[in-house]
Amino acid sequence: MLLLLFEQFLNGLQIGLLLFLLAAGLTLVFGIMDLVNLAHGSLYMMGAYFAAVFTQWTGNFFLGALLALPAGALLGIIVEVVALRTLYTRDHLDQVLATFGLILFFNEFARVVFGAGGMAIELPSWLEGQVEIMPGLPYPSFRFLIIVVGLGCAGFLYLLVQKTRLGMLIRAGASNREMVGALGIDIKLLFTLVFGLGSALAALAGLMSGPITTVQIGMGDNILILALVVIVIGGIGSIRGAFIAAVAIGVIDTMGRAFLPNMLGSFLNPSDAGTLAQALSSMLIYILMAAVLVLRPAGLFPAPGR
Amino acid sequence: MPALMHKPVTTMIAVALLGLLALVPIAAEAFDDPFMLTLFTRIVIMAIAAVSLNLILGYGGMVSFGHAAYIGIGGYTVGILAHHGVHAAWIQWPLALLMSGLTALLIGLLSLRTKGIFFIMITLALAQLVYYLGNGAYAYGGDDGLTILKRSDFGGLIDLNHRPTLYYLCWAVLVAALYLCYRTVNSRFGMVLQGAKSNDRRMATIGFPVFRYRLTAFVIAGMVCGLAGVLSAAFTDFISPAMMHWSRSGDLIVMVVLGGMGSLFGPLFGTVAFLLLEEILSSWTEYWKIVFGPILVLVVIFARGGIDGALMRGQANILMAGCAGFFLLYGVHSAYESDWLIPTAILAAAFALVWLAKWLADRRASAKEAGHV
Amino acid sequence: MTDLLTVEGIDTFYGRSQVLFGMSLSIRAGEVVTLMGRNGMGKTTTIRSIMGLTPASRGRIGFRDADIRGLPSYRVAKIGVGLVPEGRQIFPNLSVKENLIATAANRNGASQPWTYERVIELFPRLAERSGNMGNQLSGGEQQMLAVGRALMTNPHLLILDEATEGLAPLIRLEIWQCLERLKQAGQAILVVDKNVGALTKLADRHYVIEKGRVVWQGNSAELQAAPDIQHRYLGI
Amino acid sequence: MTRSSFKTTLAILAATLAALPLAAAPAAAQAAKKIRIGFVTTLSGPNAAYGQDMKNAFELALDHMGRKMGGIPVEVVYEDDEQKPEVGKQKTEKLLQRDKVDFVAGYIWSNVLLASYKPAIENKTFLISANAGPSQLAGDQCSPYFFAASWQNDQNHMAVGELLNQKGAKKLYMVAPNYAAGQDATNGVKALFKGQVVGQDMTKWPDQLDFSAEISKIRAARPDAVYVFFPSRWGVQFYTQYNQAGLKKDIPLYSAFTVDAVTLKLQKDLALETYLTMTWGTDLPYAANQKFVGDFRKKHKDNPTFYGAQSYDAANLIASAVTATRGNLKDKDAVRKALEAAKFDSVRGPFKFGNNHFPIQNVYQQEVYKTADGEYDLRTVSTVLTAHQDPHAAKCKM
Repeated sequence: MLLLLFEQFLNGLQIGLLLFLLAAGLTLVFGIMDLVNLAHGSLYMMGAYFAAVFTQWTGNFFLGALLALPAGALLGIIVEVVALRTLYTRDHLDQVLATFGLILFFNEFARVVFGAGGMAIELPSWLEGQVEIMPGLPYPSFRFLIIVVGLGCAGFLYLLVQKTRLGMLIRAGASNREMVGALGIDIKLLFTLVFGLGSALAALAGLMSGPITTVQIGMGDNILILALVVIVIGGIGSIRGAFIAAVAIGVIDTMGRAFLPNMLGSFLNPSDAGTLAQALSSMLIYILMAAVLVLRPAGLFPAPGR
Repeated sequence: MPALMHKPVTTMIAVALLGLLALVPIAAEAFDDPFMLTLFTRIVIMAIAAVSLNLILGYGGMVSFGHAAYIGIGGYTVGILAHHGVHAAWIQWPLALLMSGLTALLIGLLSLRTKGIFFIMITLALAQLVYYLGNGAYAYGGDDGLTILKRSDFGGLIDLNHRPTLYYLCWAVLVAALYLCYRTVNSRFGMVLQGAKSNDRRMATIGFPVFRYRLTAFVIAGMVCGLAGVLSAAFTDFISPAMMHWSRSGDLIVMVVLGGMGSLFGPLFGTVAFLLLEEILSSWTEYWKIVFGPILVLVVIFARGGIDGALMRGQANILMAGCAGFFLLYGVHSAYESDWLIPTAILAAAFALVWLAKWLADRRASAKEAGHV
Repeated sequence: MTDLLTVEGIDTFYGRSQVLFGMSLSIRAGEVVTLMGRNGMGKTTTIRSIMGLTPASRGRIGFRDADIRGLPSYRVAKIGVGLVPEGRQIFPNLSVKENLIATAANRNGASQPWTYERVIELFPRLAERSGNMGNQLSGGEQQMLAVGRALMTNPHLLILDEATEGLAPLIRLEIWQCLERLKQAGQAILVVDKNVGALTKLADRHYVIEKGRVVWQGNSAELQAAPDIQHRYLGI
Repeated sequence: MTRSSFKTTLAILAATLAALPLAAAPAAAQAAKKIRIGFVTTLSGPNAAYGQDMKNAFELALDHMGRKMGGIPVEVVYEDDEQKPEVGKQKTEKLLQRDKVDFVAGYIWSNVLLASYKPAIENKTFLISANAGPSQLAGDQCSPYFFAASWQNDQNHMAVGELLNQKGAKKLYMVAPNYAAGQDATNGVKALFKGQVVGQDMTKWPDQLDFSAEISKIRAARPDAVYVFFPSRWGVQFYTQYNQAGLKKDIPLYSAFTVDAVTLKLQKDLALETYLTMTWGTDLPYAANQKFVGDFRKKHKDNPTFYGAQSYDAANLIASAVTATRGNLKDKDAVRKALEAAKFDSVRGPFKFGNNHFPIQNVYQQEVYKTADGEYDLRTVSTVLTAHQDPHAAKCKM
């Protein structure tokens, strides 16, 4: 039982870290540029497609991933320069409308270019297997890799944002972009770079989730809502908040699915418990978000200066 | 009448549009095209929902990302009652309004303390709960939905099975919703609402209970939208959780923003443009979204404030050019399908529009010259 | 043409309303110049126009032989204009040290550029707060930080907009003393302030503006000799 | 608009106007009588591949008939339901009201079909489902104007239950999405399975992407067999994750609708050695099937899916009724009788309708194998249920 509990915790952690990869880019772009980018999910999808194509082309998942990241960043930069740059000063809803248009475009675009059937990302065989984390607990190698990459990425982002000059400028830009410009920093370029970074993170999330969830048209649409939930719970613009919220959501959602039926079964009759547990576990994330927002209307870690 | 007076162009076009909408059943009869009536019934119902959303979104600054939930609540109330053999509209309709009002009250109580994106997301979360409730309601079909075998019964007064009757009922509700919105916005209540949108703290210090005002508006909007749900149930004879999915709420926001939020007729323009474009583009190609998506982006970039904004600022030339481009595509497309008369007429119309757009642009340019020198 | 900055007849609009009507001024290297006038007369707008934050729509703004009107603000800053803005605008989510080094650069090619250590030396108070976040500082500390932040870009011209507004007299004095030291070091400064007493001691020349144009200019002695100007345009 | 772009527009306009008569000419000549069929399926979004497959198969059937039914030319209007019930309904109404079709066919999804059902029935237009077979329509909501050329939802799942018995499974773990078809699926299996269900998870629908929690529970429960129902991409996801967890070699996987020609391109090895049931397979030895599969492969360089096979049957079913009534589609009773007789060569071999207009047919066990050229395909192993009728037929008063 304890082993199962631990295994389910790992499952939750892994889902949470995958969500974090997606949410980090979103919160960076939202928090710093004040841009609601619904097309973040499309960049996630395109990143996954890039990885699938490049993996097929090079025959190696890691080479494919290595190519997909700059491709994702480049695509993001193109989108930013062509469509989104003019929208920074606009109302959030204008941004919603425009990026909604981009979602429609990218979904059809992917269908035209990559076909309707979806793609699989082939993993090297050692990643298809399991690693024995503890005696009696084999864990899928690739999921373990997700945990490693997720934690690594969180560390990288922490160092980048907290310890480098670029990170200082990013944070400064988040609180007062006009002043950053008046001190001699090309804010347009900075924003384009940040958007590229966010897109690369989205692509990373896409290519890490591709091998377990397959690469499909519209794969970014539903998960985008989850990522929005994460950044709202965490507090807009806060990488730390996004990390904590993502892991919390991953773990709570997984634990709910894993143990709610049994828990409810102990004081309800089985069929009622089943129905209730299913309904509850579907709603759990939303209940969590509603509760957090009722208690803390600006999320757990509201960024200062906003 | 401040909200109407300063933009007569919009009002004229909107009244003309409402008039045209009133003629739809006659046109459908004349052209022997009953589908036209079906299409426009859906458009009118969605327009009611969009108008209700605009009341809180456009005027109150409350971006509800869960507005489709009320369509669902209204529809489900009717559907569930019908499922249990209660068909009397006198019971169904008020109860549906009550239910959607209560839901709005609950959602509003929980969400109105938050602002901005947080408000957007909490309304989404609460609407998702309603969605999953519908999904899990196996007694009423779960995600398969529920077929309504018999439409609401007005005791012989109004026959909802008669399609033009149903259409005119929807049309009347739309006009009533617009009127309600107009009256609300221009009342003291509406002024406070709009004042709170730009600066809620000031309104609060002046002594207005902003929260209560907002909650009231939220509930009114929910009830009007619930009515749209009731009409939708009557029109489609079918309810399913799909009508409450978050993407439907997103569509509603898109319609309002496309048309121009915070303008009385914006949502009407937006809904008509959105659904007509969808219908027409999708009849040309399965890849229609590859055209539709960029159109939305272009509208945002070039027509600030949506269609209504463009009209108001006298950017009629941009709209005209847009329409002309559309007609041009339409003409070329239909040239492959029907004989010469129709495409020629369409292309001639496109030509006329381009000319008109140019004329308007020139006039605007010369007016600008005159004004600045 | 030994002028560092030349502003010639600029018009600036906020939306449809015009704020500057043919505003002109000039600053030579090493000079301290003030811009005075009542509230709402266009002082801050002049500075925003120079910085490219609110671009002027007509006229010429020259800086070291380059025409900078219409350049984005970061280009103006890069040419060597350092801004200490109205309201200080410290980055609240950066520490004191980060505020100073985030945008640091050696723009005038000084052989002994401003460094973190030198700024701390200038404002010893900041040393003890170096780990604090920008929003945890007092108003005076924020003002010092803002001056330090601008100095860290090693500008040819330092612009201070209402640098002493709302500060305690002692802190004010400290700021004036600091400006005095900068002047001695040959730093060109444009000051916007209302404190005529302190400014006549510090500055070489003065511009008085009303309704978006210069109505009086002269040196400190001339200004002190013209109480009617002070009274009419500055409300003293 | 600048002057030059205005001139360009003018030039384009002029050119188009000049080209019009040329483009319009071929459309002018139109024949008098036609059989019109509306076909509603999903042609956009993540599941567009299935709609395309259905369209391809339907077109192939028309090609095989020389695009004529009983000597009368056929015209088909395809519509995209976007997998949304209200869009499907609107498209159906467009077909009924504007295109005035004689038959509507297609429909992948139960909820789209259920939304579109009433308008078609009330219009007294025959509705032929080429995939969805919800229990409501097989039971108390059955209609003289509705026919399912596919199956009733429960049939394939019941076959899994029977297959589990045949393989001697005693302890079963079930996972299916938490929606109506998922409920039908688990109930279908339970209807015939004689062993014990040791665990059952209903996953969040439609946005659950990750099944790690469920898979961990399966591992902990140690069942003899696992049954899953996950159509289209969810099937790929589950199979991938089940394999990555290393369970595939330990606990045999049973499923229905989870592997098809589209998902197989992604599932590949993962689908080997799993137990599947279906009412049709590419290798069924009937002449009609061989012709269909052979020509489909030739034309599209690909295997048809069961969605396609059912669409092919739907086309032939309609053709049989048109032929039998000699094109007199006004006589609804005669058309119905002809449809009920189902006098066509089904790709599934023995095929007849029960009282509720759902097929009475065989259900086969299928398995995935690797072909000589390294591709993957499904083949039929055995007949699990013979001439099977769904359990809801009794509730239909027809």
